[in-house]
Amino acid sequence: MIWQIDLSVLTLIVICGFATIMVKDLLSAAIIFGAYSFLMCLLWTEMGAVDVAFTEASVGAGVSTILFIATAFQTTRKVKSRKKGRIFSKIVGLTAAVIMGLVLLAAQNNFPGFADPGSPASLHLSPYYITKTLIDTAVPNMVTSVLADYRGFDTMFETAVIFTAGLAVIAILRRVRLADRCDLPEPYTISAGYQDTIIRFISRQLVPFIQLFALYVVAHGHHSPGGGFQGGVILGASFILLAITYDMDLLLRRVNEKWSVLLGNIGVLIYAGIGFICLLLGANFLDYSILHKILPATGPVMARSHGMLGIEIGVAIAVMAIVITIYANLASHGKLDKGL
Amino acid sequence: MEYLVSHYNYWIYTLLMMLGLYAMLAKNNLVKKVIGMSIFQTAIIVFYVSIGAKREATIPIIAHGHGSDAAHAAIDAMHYANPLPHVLMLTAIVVSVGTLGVALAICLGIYRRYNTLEEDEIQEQLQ
Amino acid sequence: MILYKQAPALLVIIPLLSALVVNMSGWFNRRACFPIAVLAMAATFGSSILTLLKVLDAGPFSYSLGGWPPPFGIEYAIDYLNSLVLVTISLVSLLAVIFAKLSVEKELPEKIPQFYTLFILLVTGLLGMTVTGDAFNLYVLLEIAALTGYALIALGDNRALVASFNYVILGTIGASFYLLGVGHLYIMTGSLNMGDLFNILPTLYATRAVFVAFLLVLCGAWLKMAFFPLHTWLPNAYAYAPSAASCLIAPLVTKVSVYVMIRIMLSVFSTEYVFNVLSLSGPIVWLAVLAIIFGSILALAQTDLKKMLTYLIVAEVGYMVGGVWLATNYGISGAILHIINDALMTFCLFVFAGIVIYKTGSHRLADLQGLFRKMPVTMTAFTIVALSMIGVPPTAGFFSKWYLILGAIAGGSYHFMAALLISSLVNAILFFRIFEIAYFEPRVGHHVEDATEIVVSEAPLSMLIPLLFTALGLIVIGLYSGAIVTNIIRHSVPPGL
Amino acid sequence: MNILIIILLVAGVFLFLATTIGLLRFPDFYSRMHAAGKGDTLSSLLMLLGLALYEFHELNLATVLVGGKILLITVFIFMASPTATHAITDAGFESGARPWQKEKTGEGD
Repeated sequence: MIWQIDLSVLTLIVICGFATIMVKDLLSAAIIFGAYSFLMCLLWTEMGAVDVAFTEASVGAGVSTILFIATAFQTTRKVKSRKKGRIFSKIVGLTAAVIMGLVLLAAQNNFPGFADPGSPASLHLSPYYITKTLIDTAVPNMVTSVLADYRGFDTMFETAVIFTAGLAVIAILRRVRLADRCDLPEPYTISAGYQDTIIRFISRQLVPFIQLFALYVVAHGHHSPGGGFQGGVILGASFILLAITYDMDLLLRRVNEKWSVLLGNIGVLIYAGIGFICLLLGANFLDYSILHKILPATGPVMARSHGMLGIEIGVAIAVMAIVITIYANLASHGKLDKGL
Repeated sequence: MEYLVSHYNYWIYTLLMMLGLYAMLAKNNLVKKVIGMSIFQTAIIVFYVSIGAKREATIPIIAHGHGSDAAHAAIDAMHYANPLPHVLMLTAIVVSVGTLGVALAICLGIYRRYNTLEEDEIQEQLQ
Repeated sequence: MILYKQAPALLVIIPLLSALVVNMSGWFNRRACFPIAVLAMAATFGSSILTLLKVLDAGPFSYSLGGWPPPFGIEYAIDYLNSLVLVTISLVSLLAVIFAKLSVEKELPEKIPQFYTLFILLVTGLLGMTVTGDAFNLYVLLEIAALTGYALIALGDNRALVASFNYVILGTIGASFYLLGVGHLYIMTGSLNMGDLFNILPTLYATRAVFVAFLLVLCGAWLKMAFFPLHTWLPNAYAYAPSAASCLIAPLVTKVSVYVMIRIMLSVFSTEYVFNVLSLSGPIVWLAVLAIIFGSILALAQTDLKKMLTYLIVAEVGYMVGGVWLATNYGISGAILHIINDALMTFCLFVFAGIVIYKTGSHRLADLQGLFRKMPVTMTAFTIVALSMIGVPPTAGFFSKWYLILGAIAGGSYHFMAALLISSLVNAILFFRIFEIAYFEPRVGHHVEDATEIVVSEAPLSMLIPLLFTALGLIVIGLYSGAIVTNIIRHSVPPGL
Repeated sequence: MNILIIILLVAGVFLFLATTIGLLRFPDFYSRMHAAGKGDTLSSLLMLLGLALYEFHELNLATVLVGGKILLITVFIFMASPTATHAITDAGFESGARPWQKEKTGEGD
């Protein structure tokens, strides 16, 4: 924890934030937002939150940016500048922001100092997790053990949120009938894909390694930063890379729409199903320790570890499938035939 | 100086939140509003992660946790950062990317029907 | 026995698993979606009844998920208040899914599986928000309910997308405020469990950070429930949503947010803090008065049936928020009773609007002419709901209003009482105007631009059943509201008021 | 050993600085991409090598694993970064960015 680094990164973050809001081109805004996310990721690594930083790197800087870019390509890059008008909403926005800022500042006198080891948050619940994680679950990465076990119920719904988002995107955008298709000129449809041998060759070589790395992240989440969510996003991103360098058809030949939604479904089902098996075996929902009754040669502690691995795999499958689904729908205006 | 060092990142998260809120309410372009929403949510994540930071503590992964006898070694809670806010923020990041996807999908849907992303032009067409 | 023991977990797991099953079966056979959804909602209703019985039997209890004791793990805290709200939610969603069948087939023929999946996920989110005892878990479930809500609203007609976008922006601000408030509580106490917070907080009542935390959580809940100055997203979003979706969203989402507010006020903070340490009651009751009057007057100005109903929701939210902040025993009881009554009444009104749209294809008030002749059963049920909304004695609406007025008198807030009476008067004018149109004006030929004459006749059975059931339910609850208050609600109001 | 590491890191930082200056000061799209592509790749390579050497300082399983991972990252960057530069430059060419020429001043972007 070096506060000089912290402060300079934070300053850069604020500059990036202002630039994202001010710039008049959505593509630039998306790219600056990617830089903003990377700086965030740096900040969090510096604060010791490696798992959060990893997630932000894969989600904020990776997937969010590509979703923004897909939207900008399918709509328009230009942001029209308004010299007059909208004074009312500007005043509303400014007042709301200033009031909120003042209220939040007013509270900060009472906060414990930044990174204070004696703050209530460091003394009340967290020592239990830090000291008990190895004894209770045999997982050295506390973030994984709290995420998947102590607070596993939150994580189940987190997966359900992602699944919901995928379904929502399908429900809003997917166009099945031809009559639904819009008459708008479609600005940046690249029908045959972007033909470039170098890019195609390199990304074809890289994709297997990216996927291998994603599997490593999922499997090694117990011992190092990472886990189902980050691994799933990286897996999804590898497919998106294929879709960008080749074309949408190639992606959909490998993971078609039905299968990607079903995979998302199966991922959540693995999670909820493991919890439900615990319930059937007589313990509370998501109490993995009871799984030692059906897993061979494991005690209750190792059963928790294995249960967590199981749900991480479920999360990875669900997240991968849903990221692909959201991208495919956004990038092709819901037609899933061609697109970015 | 002491106060500055112990509170600066609370101020900066407040600044980011104000920025995001202003963009969400005042910007005319829908995608800009969505970007404001993302900034707003990341600002909250900065706040939570700041709660979890601890001076002279390392990342929340127990070193040498592989061996079987490691479980019996005494672990001092002061040596590791607080894992709970990190867990909460993993969930919050996931939620924010879900919201982002849905919001962008709605933007695309609006563009498909009104052929613009500017709020005032949409309002004109609605009249 | 395992059912009885695990009923609280099943409440959330059954809908979650069945949403997945509905989605999967939807890709193979979309006809299968509806029966599975009905079965799931019925099972959920069953387990909510089991939970209520268990509470009545043995008092409040807690269920720790993952087997971790609270505050380390996540806990479900079930008491009198939320078991009652759970039964209401699951009952309304069961009836709404029955209603949805024909409406969805007509309005969204291609998106049937997605509709049912999102529908059940929304119910999951609402049930989870109600039952949970963990402040952060509530946020995650709030977001599930919100995301499904955005999608379901966006499925409506063209204007729905814009309304939904506004809802996304304001809903996200609301949820983020809630999350930030929880963060403030966490930095001050280090805990996330509601019961644990309740025990730690009293020593911190004097600090400004806890006050800001309370304000943030309150503002978040208000944005979600569309309390008066923050209501701007609601009318368009609910009016342009598909009718099957608005039947579920309109009665439940705002009520559950009111419940969340009560929950935070009573079981994270305490009445001592909320009413005595802070002196916010006066201004908030005034805001509620404004909400009631504003909502009623704007409802009177509408020419669109669904728009009118949405402004009535804004007024009703004013009833409940005002009732809670009266800081009297009767006021809180009245507000809790009104959550249930209003959920049923709003459901009934939106089902009526759905039937009218299904049958006539229009939602303008002027197009209701002659409907008494054409669909007598529907209109009879509608009459009962209207009387309940106005507050005529044997119906449920009367009793909750009665408790609210008693609370206003006990708290000395006569302006709130006046607002309630004015709102009743406005409701009377509003509904009698509809009766006048529907009863006395003959049904002249249809819309000019309509080429094919639509034969308006009695609504189909699957739509009538929920309508009639709720209308009867309103009378039954009205008759038994004394029993409900003394046996259930009285226990959930903290002593000392 | 330490001196080598320091030299690698300082060289990396210097090249990064040069890249940034080039990105800001060069007259047109292509020369800027040239600065960004080459300088960026080489400087991250140098710095990562320095870090890997630092990890190999004492040899045991853990440090070898970490150092090996850093070396793998360099391989990855060596493949991905030039490809990205190529993609951007090609896209600029497709969309008609004209190279800067000495005679016609002010022609570039």
